[in-house]
Amino acid sequence: MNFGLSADQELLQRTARDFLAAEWPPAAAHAVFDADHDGYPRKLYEQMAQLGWLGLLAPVEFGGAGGTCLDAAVLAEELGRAAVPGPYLANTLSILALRQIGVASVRRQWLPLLAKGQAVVTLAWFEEDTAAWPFPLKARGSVGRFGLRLNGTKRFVLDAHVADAFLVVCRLPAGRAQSTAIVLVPREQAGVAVRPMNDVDRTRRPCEVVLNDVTVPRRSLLATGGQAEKLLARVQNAAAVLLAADCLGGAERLLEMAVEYAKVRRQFGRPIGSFQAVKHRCADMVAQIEPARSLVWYAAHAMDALPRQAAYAASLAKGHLSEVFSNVAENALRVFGGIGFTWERDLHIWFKRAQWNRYAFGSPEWHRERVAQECRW
Amino acid sequence: MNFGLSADQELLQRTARDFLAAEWPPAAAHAVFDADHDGYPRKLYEQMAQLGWLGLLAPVEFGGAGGTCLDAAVLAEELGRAAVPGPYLANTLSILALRQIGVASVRRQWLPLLAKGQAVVTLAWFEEDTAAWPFPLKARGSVGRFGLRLNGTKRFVLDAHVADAFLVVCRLPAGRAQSTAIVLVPREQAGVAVRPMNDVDRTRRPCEVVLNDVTVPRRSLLATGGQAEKLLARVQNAAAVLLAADCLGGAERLLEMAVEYAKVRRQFGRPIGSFQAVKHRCADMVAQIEPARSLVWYAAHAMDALPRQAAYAASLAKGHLSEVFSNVAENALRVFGGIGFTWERDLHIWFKRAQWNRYAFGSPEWHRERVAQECRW
Amino acid sequence: MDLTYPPQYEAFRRRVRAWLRKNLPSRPRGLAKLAFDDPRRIERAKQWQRKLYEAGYVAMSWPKEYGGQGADVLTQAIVDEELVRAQAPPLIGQMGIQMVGPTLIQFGTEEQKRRFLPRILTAEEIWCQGYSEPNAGSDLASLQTRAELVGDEFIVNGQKIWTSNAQFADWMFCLVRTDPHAPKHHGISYLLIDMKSPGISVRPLIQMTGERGFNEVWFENVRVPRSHLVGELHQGWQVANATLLHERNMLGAATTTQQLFAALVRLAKLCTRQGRSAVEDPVVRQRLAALAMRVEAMRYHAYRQLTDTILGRPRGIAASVNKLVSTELNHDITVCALNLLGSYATQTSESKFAVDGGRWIREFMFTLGMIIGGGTSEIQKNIIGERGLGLPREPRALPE
Amino acid sequence: MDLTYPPQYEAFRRRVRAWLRKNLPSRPRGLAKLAFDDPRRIERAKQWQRKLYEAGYVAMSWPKEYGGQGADVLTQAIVDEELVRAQAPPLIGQMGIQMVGPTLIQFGTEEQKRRFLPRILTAEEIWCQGYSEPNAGSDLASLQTRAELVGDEFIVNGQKIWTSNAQFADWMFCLVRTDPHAPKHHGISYLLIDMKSPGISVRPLIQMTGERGFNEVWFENVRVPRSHLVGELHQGWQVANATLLHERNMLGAATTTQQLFAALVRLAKLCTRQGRSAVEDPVVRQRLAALAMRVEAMRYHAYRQLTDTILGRPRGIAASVNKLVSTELNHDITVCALNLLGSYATQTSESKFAVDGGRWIREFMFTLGMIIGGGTSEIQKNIIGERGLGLPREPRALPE
Repeated sequence: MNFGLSADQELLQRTARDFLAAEWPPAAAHAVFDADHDGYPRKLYEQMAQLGWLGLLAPVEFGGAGGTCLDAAVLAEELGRAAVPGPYLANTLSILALRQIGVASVRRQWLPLLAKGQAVVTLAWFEEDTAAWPFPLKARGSVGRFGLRLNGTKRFVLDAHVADAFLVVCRLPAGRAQSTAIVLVPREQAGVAVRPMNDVDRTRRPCEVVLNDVTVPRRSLLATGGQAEKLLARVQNAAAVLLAADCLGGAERLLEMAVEYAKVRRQFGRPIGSFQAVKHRCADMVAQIEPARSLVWYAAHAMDALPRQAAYAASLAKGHLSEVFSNVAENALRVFGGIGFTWERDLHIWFKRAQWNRYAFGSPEWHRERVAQECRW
Repeated sequence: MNFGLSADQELLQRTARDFLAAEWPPAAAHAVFDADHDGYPRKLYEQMAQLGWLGLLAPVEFGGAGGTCLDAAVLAEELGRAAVPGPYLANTLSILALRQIGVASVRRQWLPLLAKGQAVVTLAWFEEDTAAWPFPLKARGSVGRFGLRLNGTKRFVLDAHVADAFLVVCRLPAGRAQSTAIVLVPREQAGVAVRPMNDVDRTRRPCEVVLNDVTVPRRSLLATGGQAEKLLARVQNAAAVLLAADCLGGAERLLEMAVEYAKVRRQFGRPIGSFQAVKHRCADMVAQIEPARSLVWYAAHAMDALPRQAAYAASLAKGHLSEVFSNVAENALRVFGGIGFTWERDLHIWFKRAQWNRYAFGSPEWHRERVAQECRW
Repeated sequence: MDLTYPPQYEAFRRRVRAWLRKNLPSRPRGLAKLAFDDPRRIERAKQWQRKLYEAGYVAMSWPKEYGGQGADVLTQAIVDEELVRAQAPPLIGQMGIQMVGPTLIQFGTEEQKRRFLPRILTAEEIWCQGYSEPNAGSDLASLQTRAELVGDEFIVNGQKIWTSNAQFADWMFCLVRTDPHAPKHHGISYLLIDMKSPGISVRPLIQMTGERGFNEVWFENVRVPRSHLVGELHQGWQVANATLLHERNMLGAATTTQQLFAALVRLAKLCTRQGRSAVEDPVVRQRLAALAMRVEAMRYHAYRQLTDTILGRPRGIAASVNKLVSTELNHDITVCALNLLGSYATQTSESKFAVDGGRWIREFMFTLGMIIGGGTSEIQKNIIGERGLGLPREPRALPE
Repeated sequence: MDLTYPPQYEAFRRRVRAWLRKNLPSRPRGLAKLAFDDPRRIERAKQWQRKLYEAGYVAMSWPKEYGGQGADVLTQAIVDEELVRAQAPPLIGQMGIQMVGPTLIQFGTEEQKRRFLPRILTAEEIWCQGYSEPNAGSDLASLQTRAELVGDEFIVNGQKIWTSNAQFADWMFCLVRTDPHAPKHHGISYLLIDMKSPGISVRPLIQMTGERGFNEVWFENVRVPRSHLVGELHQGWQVANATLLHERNMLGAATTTQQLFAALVRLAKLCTRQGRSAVEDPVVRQRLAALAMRVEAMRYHAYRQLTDTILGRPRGIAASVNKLVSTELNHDITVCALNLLGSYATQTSESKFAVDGGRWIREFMFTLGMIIGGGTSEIQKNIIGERGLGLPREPRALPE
């Protein structure tokens, strides 16, 4: 019985917190909001790669750390706390996918690059109607003389504008039936068009990816059928857990900001934090965040060690934490009042991240229904 | 444009408030909770009859006041404010039903008695599965040589234990089909059995009424088919409006109690009402009650003058006000703290009335779905 | 109880509606892309107000001698309601019409009234409000902007914040401290300041929505003639408060909420869940109906208040209840919309994937701003608790 | 991260579970109808605690010399969890085991420990808590029950309220004011009072649920030997607080919530809506799942706290967060149940139409009582805000 982080995980947590406090201060996040660049801080990612964080989930043989999902969640919490933009989530999910599928040559090619932060690979997965798996795929491939030909429109593709390759999820004919397939498509392939989907949270860069008669060689087919579906389910769960951790980190940061402000801001001759209206609001945030943290740890641990509980726990965590983050964001704004409503203060960065986190990879409502299904209600 | 009470209605409101403050103080309501009697304060009802309140909705020719639904709502608010028990609601709904249906002799027999408070007539309407109309009736009648024969089990029959007659809602064969019917059944008829359904709100006395081969003459059939269904819809709406008004009165009373206590109760050297935790709670109650009052008036007015909006408005009012009353009850209890949790203080009387009001004649959820249907969503 | 209008008012309403149908400015695409404070937009907005004024629909209740018509409450309410219903652009001179105008009518000198009131109506002069300061937000009365009376002039020094429209306003009505030694509510005066005076500088603040609107305003030895004092010296707090309670647009606010809710219902019909319209989803229906109850309550609550105003009844804390309830309700409506939109909820107006032009995420943030601005929900609850219910104030903080 | 137990603990858990299966008292129908404080029920409850103690499952972490076993945190946690899981009756001597026992172990004299501790374990002596007073609820430190030291005795006068079990308790641990002139937290002492002392009178209070439980207790010149003072004179506040933070039953509270939630899910499967099980209704599923998230969070939160305790980490304000979150969550579970029951929600336990024996409306009220008792949610939020987050206290009220 030891429900908590290991010494290594606590070290990772401290290291990441200190590193990001120094290397990714709010001013850096502001720059991502203020200027029209691609939202991918390459220098920061180089450093993160050197620290071994980008390959946390990659196997050791490919230059990764062979870490656990809980390790990744610990890091994701810190990235959320610092509102780090860029393709961390996209790449981590691609690592999770690639390490289990495809031919060895694909793994050898891409996993080391991902672990070193030298490539961006992202899942071209969701479509017009949804950003959560499973759903009936419309994008389709066909097997022809020169390989696979892909057609379809993918939405909510993370960081596609800076991606080197996509893991395209589509359906393929399998005899008379249709099979789910995952296909590797390099960015520069003819017929691939990427358009940004501008989001209020500029630390996230979803895109639309249109595939118009894109042709790739047969070896690009990484997985099909049951294997592909099982893998995608696992990736969906991992995304839910990592986002839940991101929410936790963001909520903590907002609470700290609100408490700090409530101590120094004075009205009516007293710090506003001495008023119960403000004090109890802050206490409510604590009461929401503290138990929720354990849910994140549990969900990450379930991914690592309790496979039959993984989907249930991931939905509990994502469904709950994204609500907690939104609530905390709104409460923090109410503590700050007008000054929190400005572009130049830090708060709006996390406020908007909370909104994106809320709906990405399944809304709270979607995860609640999934919990009901997992419970066989 | 005059959205408010008439001078007469304001007089009725003041008169009722003063009268009930004198004649039905909390001690009287406590007595209903403490002792095992029938919850029908006959002396109070005699006085109310003399004041013309029991026949408010009865036609003038039968000794009533020929009043409007808004008049009745104004009175219902005061009865709620004073937590008056007994068959006011049951009788008023029966008056509404009787004044439109049946043979003249039945009206002549019962309406004057009801207006004078000399009889209790109650609708034996709902069954095991529901306490809101419409629903598929199980109780059934058949037409035989000696009249009508009725069988079935009715639940949530208000004040059946002191009723002189029931308006039984059942289905009757009509050719090959079935028709909804309303049948008058005297209490003493053979085959009628009444059992109390003990409720935490002892100001309300729902009962189960079992009809076992009960036979009544044909003239007891008061309405069938479309006429019966339309009437029941109207009675359901009236019940919703009267209960919404009752909720309004109860919520106001609880707010007053909480505010009064918050002014005199001292902790930490100050009246607790000076703490924002308590002050804002009280302000929240005001913010809930004030707009809600207008919804009650609107719903009553719709019953009187806007027939196409009546169902919509009744559901808005009952659905919303019953939530407001429950919320206010819980908030008032939190203002009082431990002392509000005792049997000997007044608060629990209204607290429990709020719970009963919440579910009677359609839960908030039921009314919300009905609003959706009325809006053709 | 009578929810109908007398025939002459119904006829008036029809006239207003017909006029609006004919005269409502179209929204040229080019203009929409201009910044909110671009001179071309300002000019057009002034034209619109002038046109509306010339048609007789601005501040009709003001006295005739200052450009009004001395119209009754109901007439004004009908105009307000129709303007919202037609989705007419908000009046650029609103601060003048709703705030400083009524104050001048009540407290101004004859000269002030003649000088300022007509130009407020025609939008010839635009006003902004100088109340809040960096250290005087919820605790407005602790404001520190100083005005020293030297001869026949006030010398003003200090800073205001959250000043809407300051970047193009011609005048500011402003609360300043004229007696720093008096108790804080008793040393404040109400001044009219020409925004072109030397020593004024304005810096726009960007809101979290990315839009401009608020400003910071600095005063450095700004000279204001004594004749621009409104009411008595040191009595500015009382002057400002007397008109804060005049909430004119009773039906307007409720109608705005109804329109927002109607847009939500349209959205629910448009969005799909599992191949069916979201409005058929029981979960969505429950949420919509729960909101409908609150929206309709505010609609009839507005009629009730209109009736009270017509009958000359005191309005008490009604303005605080309205502000608290309406802003929270409007925000809850936007939350429901975001949940309908799911992953599309956060797409901005620049995104071609945005639904309703990115309206809902913007309104979601904007409505939070409305909860905070003009007295936060907490301040309104203090007012309701203390002035409405007579609950005791908090103990004063001891000076440290 | 490891959610399994070492083999010896798993074996121990199996032993506890087996023992409970065999020894759990059956609930004879006749007894259930007796009042909660009927001597026959009390006697049975004492027998149960004694039996449990003899099996070695009561207060196992206490030192051996006073009847405990010096067991570790995990062992005690396992027993607590199994007792809740088996729905074992609560221990009648709980106040002694959880409150006064640990206090005596930390602050008591050797004589006090030997005299009192063993009899707490065996239920030979039942304890009640004399903290709250009519004018000292949330503001407990303002208590006024006076104890004057005269020679070797305290003379106690005053009144306590909300005293559970006072009608049959043998002893009371009691906070009394021994120095009325000291600042309020510094003039309080912690006394052990024999409930059979002359001058004590007890009046039961009926709760809104109709049940008895709390009492008022009056002291009129009650004599208490000085040897029954715990800790230093005037240091009673510190003595009481030191053990308030020992929250022993970490897994127990979470397990109770899980059981309540499991009962709710059973109810949802039982109830029907439009002819189908309510658990299939999307609205109900959303509500249940939202609760499940909070219930599971508390379950793993308890494991985390257990781990922290095993590792000897400071618990900070965890007890306040637990109290706040658990009681509000338990109440929300009952609200969900009432909504499932609809018109049957308010049927009492006496009604033959009640579902689950009228459990839910009773729990609905009872859980509200739990929110209020033992420090209201507001008091917990003050503690979290001030001690946890370091937010400043409210200014002191000036004496009037």
